[in-house]
Amino acid sequence: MASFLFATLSIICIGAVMGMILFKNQAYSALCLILAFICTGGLFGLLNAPFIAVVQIIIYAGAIMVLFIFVIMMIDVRKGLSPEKKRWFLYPSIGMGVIFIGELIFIINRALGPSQTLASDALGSPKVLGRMLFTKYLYPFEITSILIIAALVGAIVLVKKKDTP
Amino acid sequence: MNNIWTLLPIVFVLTGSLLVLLLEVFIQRETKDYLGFVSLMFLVLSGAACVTFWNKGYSYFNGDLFLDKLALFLSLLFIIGTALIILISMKYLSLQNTNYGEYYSLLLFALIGTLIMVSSTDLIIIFLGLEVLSMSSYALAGLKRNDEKSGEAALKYFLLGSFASAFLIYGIAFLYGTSKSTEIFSIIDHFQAVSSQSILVIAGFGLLIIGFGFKIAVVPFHMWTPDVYQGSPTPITAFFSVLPKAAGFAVLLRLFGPYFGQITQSQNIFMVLWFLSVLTMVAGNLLALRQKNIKRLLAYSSIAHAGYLMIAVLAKSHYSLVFYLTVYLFMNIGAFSAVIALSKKDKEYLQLKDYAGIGFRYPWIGATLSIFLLSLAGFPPTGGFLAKFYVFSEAVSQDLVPLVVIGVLASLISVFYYLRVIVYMYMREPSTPFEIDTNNAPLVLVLFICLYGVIQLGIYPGNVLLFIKQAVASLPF
Amino acid sequence: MIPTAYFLVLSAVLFVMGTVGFLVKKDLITQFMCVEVMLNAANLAFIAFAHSASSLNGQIIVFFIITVAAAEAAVGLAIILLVYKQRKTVKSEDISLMKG
Amino acid sequence: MNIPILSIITFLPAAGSLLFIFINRKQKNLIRYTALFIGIINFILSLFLFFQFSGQTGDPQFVEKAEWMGYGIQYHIGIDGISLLLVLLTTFLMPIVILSSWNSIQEKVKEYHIFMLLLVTGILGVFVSLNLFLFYVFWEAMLIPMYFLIGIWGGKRKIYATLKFVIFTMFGSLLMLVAIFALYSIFYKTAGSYSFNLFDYYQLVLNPNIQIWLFLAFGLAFAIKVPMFPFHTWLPDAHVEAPTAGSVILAGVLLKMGTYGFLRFALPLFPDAAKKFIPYLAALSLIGIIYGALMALIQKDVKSLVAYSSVSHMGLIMLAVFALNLESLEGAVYQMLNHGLSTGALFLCVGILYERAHTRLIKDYGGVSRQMPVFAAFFLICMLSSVGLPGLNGFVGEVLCLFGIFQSSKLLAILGVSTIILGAAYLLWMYQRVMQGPLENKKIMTFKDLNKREIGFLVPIIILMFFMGIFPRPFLRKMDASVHKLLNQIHRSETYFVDKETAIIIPESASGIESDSQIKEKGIESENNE
Amino acid sequence: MSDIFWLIPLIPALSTLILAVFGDRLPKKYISFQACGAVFVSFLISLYSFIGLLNISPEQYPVVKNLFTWIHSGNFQANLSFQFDPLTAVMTLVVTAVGFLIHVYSIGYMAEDRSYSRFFTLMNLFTFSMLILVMASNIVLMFVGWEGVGFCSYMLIGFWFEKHSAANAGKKAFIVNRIGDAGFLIGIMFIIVSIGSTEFANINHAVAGGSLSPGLVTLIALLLFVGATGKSAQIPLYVWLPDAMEGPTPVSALIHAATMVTAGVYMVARLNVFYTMSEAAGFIVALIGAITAVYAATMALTQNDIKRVLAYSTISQIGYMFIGCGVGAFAAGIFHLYTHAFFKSLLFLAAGSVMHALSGELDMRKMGGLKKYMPYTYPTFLIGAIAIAGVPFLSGFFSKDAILTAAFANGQYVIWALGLSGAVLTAFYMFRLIFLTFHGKERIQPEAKKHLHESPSVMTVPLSILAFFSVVAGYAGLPVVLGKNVNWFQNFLSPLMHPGHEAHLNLTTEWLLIGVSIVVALGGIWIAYLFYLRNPQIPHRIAARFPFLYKLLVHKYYVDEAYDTVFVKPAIKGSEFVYQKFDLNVIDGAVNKTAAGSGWLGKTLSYLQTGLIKDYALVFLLGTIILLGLLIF
Repeated sequence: MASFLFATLSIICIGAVMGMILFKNQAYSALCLILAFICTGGLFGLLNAPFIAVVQIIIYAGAIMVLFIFVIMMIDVRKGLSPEKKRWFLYPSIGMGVIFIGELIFIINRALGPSQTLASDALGSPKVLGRMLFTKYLYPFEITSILIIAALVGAIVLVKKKDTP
Repeated sequence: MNNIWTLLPIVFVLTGSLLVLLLEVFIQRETKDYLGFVSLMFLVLSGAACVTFWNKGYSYFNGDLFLDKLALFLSLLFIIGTALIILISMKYLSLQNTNYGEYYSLLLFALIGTLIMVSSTDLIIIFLGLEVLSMSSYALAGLKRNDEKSGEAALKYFLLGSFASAFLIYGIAFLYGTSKSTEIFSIIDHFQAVSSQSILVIAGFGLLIIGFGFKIAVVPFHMWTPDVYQGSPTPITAFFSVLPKAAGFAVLLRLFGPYFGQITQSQNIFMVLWFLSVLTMVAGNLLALRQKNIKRLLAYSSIAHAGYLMIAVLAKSHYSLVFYLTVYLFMNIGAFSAVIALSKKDKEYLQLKDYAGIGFRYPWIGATLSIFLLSLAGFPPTGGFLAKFYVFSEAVSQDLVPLVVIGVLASLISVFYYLRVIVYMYMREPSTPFEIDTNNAPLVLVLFICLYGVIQLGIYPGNVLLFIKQAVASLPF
Repeated sequence: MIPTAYFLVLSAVLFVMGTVGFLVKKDLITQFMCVEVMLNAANLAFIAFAHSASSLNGQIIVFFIITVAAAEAAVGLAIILLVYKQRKTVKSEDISLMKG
Repeated sequence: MNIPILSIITFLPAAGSLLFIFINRKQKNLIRYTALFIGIINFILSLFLFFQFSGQTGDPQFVEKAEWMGYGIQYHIGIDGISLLLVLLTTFLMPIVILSSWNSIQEKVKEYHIFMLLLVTGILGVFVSLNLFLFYVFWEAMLIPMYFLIGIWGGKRKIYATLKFVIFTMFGSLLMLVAIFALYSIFYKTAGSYSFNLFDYYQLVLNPNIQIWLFLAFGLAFAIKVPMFPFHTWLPDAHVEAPTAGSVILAGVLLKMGTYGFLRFALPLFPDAAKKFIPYLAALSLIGIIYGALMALIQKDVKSLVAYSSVSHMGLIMLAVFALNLESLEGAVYQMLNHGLSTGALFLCVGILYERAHTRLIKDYGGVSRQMPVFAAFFLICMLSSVGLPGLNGFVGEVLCLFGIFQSSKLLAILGVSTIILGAAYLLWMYQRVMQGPLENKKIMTFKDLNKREIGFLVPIIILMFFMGIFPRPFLRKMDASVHKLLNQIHRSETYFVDKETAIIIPESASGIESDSQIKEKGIESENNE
Repeated sequence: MSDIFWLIPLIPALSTLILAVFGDRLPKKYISFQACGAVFVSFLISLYSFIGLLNISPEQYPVVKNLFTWIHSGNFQANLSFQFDPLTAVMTLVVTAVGFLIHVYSIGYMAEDRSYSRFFTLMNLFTFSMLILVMASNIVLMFVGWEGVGFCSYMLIGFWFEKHSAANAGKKAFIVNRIGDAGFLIGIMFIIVSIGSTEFANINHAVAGGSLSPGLVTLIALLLFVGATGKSAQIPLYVWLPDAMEGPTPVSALIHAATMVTAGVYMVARLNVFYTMSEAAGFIVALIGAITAVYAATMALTQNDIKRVLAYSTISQIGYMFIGCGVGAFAAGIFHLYTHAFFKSLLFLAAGSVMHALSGELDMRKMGGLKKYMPYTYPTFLIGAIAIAGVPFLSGFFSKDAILTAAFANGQYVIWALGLSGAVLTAFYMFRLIFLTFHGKERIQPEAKKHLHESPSVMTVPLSILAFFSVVAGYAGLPVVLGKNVNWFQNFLSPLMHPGHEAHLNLTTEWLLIGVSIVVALGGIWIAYLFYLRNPQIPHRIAARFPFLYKLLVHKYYVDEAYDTVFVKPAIKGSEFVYQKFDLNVIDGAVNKTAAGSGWLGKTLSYLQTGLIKDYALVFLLGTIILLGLLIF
């Protein structure tokens, strides 16, 4: 069952990312990305991380991607896209991607090997995670608040209407 | 010692930052200088906190936030640097139409990011600190909203920066994968215990190098640097050229200090860093040779300096690294201040040919800029010389002679372009004379502080060096 | 059970696809999306490692990463909008005022 | 000695240059007089040095030592007989160059004198430093004012020339810096303590293989400065483009820093490597002698002619240095002074002409003697001093150099003697084309003979030329003990070898060399003294 | 004897200093008075010292006065010290006496020159240098004088420097001299290294004691002789002397006839021990001298410039002196030097008087028949010519004969024969000169004729005095055939001469040789008479008959041209070539190319900085791949 789910979700995920890359229309790409995020969320679920899976879907697929789509809507897509140049660029990029993935797989293979299996029973329940968040990970958590304020201030100052101070 | 006061330096800055935001909303004034002074006030408080914590060894959050001497020294350095940046920004903002109150706030957020980075040994905290720094930086880069170049700079910085962050976090994932922890020391300890997964650690470290290499602008991860430096508001460029770089090196110091100190199989990493250092020095200097824009030139020069700093990392010489960073802060901010001084309403003079003859038109600006450039080039008796001197000398004592030879030859190349600026300032006839606004007291103050710093550190670093040695001695290796 | 390595390989594939996508896509927004994919791949790796080690730290980290991604999205999209306002384009090839 | 006289002499010019901050740039003459005053005071102080200096010992005198930055970086200065004379030469030339630029520098007078004074401090610092760190600081720092002097007040291609000068020089000195680090590190590893002290390094017995690299690094820096044969190309450019005073200082003192470096550092620190390389270096020096002379022969530009003549003359000095015996080294040091005077004076003379005609091309002159008889006489004497006419200073140095070389290698000396023929050839030919012949150029007819100021700065040089030609003893006596000591240091390792092919023979026991035990005693004494 | 002789050179030095500093500000009268006076005082002191010398025994020679240590470094020590011995005495007397007369003569000759004070400054300086040369007690100080006279010669030849030819001639003289000096200097170094002392006394003692290997002695002797050939204008370095005639005539008389050019002979005599110890060296000296004597005489045959004829004659006569030195008859060589000083300076001064009369005309073809215009000059000139031609009872006869006899006595028949043939030529060209100048048709340019006049008495009186000495000077050294001790000159000098292989001829042979000499001298005169007075067509016919030979002689064997082609031009052309191709292209080029190369690299690298995000990311990724690859493999 797990294997089947893993296979399905990963194939959809890869396919969705592929779709995101291949679609010319940004809106379609965004939709594909949402799909991919949902699939990853599913995979998180497989890995005993239900809370994170939910967070993933809500924040990523729900919030962040909505932001994307808003922006896409604000931008005149046809105007924003001009005819393709530099097609040759594709091949070295893909070539390098292949090498890169080869390297990564080599590393993973050397380090873990296929035999090592999942043997965990630690379940990432909201309660446990919440406790950790406010004890062991309090400091990073506080930092994220600063991070968000900074990001907000930054985002607002960049796009706010008042052009001249 | 677990102590809530540990938070003080960061909290002061944070308070300042938030207060600035509030004041900006509630007090509407033509100039926002008062916000700068408020920020400065909080910086002073924060700095004072750092000073008083010296020798105390405070920590908080179960040691996640740990103000050892190195952290305190670097924090103080960053606070001074930010204060200097604020001083040079005041006039600039109103002249260049960038007068947003959020500017100071974002600057302080960025400072907080660096403070977080240097006062922790947990990779995830460092990462979060880096992101705080980055978020603020992205926004700061684009803050000249009516300048297309500024927007482009922000875009490039942001896209490539988040691209690099992904590599960084992926690297952290690898490290976490081996040791189940993101704490540097446990990663190292674990690495020694379980050698079967060492490849994962090495790859993780590799990705970390890439991630931080981006921040500190190491070739070939430097490509954003010139564009971002050129497009950003000049005080922000000064900020970029110093603080993120210094913070990045501080992390590398904490990361590779124990790594090089304890593990013998680090040959590959060592070799990679060696090549990166060489590439950075050589390419950075070569690229700077033909630059016509002073900010671009200084951008490439800062890349080259990253190369020299890498030598210090390779030589495991922490005090020389920190000393170099200290000197570098003063000379680079000084140089940018002089660049900023050459501006008037809505106009900056950034092309080299604009500099023709200003050495005699504005003798003080010319003289100070020359001294900063000479210091960057490493001429005695400036701090730049002493900084290079310590780095190279330590490297030679670690038998890194070929690296040092390449380093000195690269710095020879750098002499050419630094001197070329001076050539323009003193040896060319001015083509189109221009007037600049010289009534800029904070900037003059910064020029003199930096001048003093560069000369003092060059002739008698005495206590500063002493503090630095104490600071690095607090490292547990 | 599914070996950890599988998840890791999947995460690597996603990561590299994000990277390649970043390289080959022409518009800024999709490029940014690719970065999100890369972060997501990292998340997957964290969760997988956390699972294999029976540790929850990885999950917390992922939580932070998602926050970072959100923050990035805010700033990033603001910047993209800013550029679009200035230049009326989101095509990354058009954005090279500064070079050399 | 409670008064740190050596520090005062070294830093007085730099301190004086700070005075200029308070002087309005419009008051050009006040600036000039101030600079001149500082120069003269400094010269008088260094005369005091000269008379107080005891020629009995080769140890450094007027030593000042203070901790500076720790880790072996000390403020440690002192002079022995060799540096004494070079210090004296520098301070002697300083008022002269300031006088010489009285009229020719009309723009940016303030900056000019600031750089000039800083330059002098840099040069003096090089000669008095006994700590390698300090030495290097001065060695590099001195480049900056020179860079500005050439770059701001230079000729048409000044920027090219000044950048070439700085970068070429730095190329060598940076490699030397690496070698200094290596010495530092080796010292630490052997002695267990940090030191940049020259005398500590003298005690090191280095592995010959390491010596080779270190010697090459040091040697390259100094060879560029001298400049020896294949590294000379910066010199003509720098000389030609520099303002008169710059050329004078450049030829008069700066080049000596190279030879001084060989004497003080490269040879005594790495005797074994030095001996291995001496045949090649001697060959290069010899090539330099002949090559420089031949190039000088056909130069169309007066300054570049004198510049190439410097190459030739410095070649002779280097050859003498590499002969490594008492006579040759004393001759070399003496010839360094002579070259400083005579070439400096030649540049002054060319400068005087240039002030009047604003051309440096030989063909634009001719028959100047008729118009300027007094100048002709001065020019002639300077030229003859350079040619090495007996009775003038050049002869004493030249004959000692040649004799010293002769003692080491007859072949080299015989080839080296060609310098006296070629030297006469190019200089006389130049003199003929510039000063003699019919007066064809209308412009020259308007030339005025020397004014009081010009006579004022040439006469001291001329008098010194005669004095040094007729009474060289006081100078030779001052350096005698120091040269002895130096030779002992160089020959300490007792590994002499004979290279038959190149005919360089290192004497088994050069005369007057003390035995090893004596050196040790002296070394201990000097330790105790400090 | 008192040692005030050290003042001899210093008085002219002092005078030089005063004249040099004050120069033209002094009145002309005072200048002349001081300049001549200084030399005269020197002459008086020389005379006094000479008399003092006669009163002490030869064992006390030389009297040395050490002033101070000049250069001292290790093995190299040279003092400023003077010595006085017979050889010095002869030389100082000649220098000061002839010098004084020429100074006086110059008062008249240079009266109109605008650089009057410069002239006398240099003349005094020359006297000083020459006195240093002859009085130095060590070889280094001698070298000082040696170079000093060379310098004065340079300055005085180029005295009228506005003329290219004069400036050129001066330069040529100095450089050619320097070539010789280089050899001399090497010789000096060999001496110091092998003997360890620079003092003549020590050198002579050491060499005579046989402490040097014979090969080394020969080498040193030849090196020193190289210097002598330069200074004394012998083959192959004689080329500067004819050109030196560009200088004012008193200069030619003093420097290029009487004193400086004989310095080489003096030096060889001073260091005679080398040339007696090494037969080979002696032979080479004699051979060079003999060849030069003949060679220079042949060139004198066809010259039309009056001073050039005299110049070649000087070269030739110095050749005789070297024959004397080479065959071991140093006294004879010096004797000839001494007589030659009088008659050759007489000839020059008389020639100068002729020039003076003809407004500077030098070409004999534009003279002729001057006898009647110049009642004082003609007879003195004639006396000089007779003396040099070797006609009996005048000084030249005795000295030349002594040399030839010595050569014959030493068995050097070839050299003797060469000397003899030189003598014929000497007599011939001297009388050719006399006949063309003073006799025959007047060929004077009308312009010059207007100003034709006899010279003032300030010029003619020195002429007369010199003429007197030209007649009587020879009686100081009569040939041995007239009695054992009549050769006072030789006896006076003999304590200084290293006893070489004494050769004696019987009386008959000596008489025979004298007879041959007389015949030869008269024969030469007779041929000249035949050619230039009786039948002026003969020279033209001969020239037409042997055009090649004639051209060769007129062009002075093309030696100047050859030197120019072989040494000067290649040096300049080669240097030019090396400068353009090597110095600028290779050495400087390497430097500039390195710089340009770096710039090019920078430029090329900067093409990577396209400004495009994706390119940046591509490089980033490439870096990542390589980095990871390096790490994991």
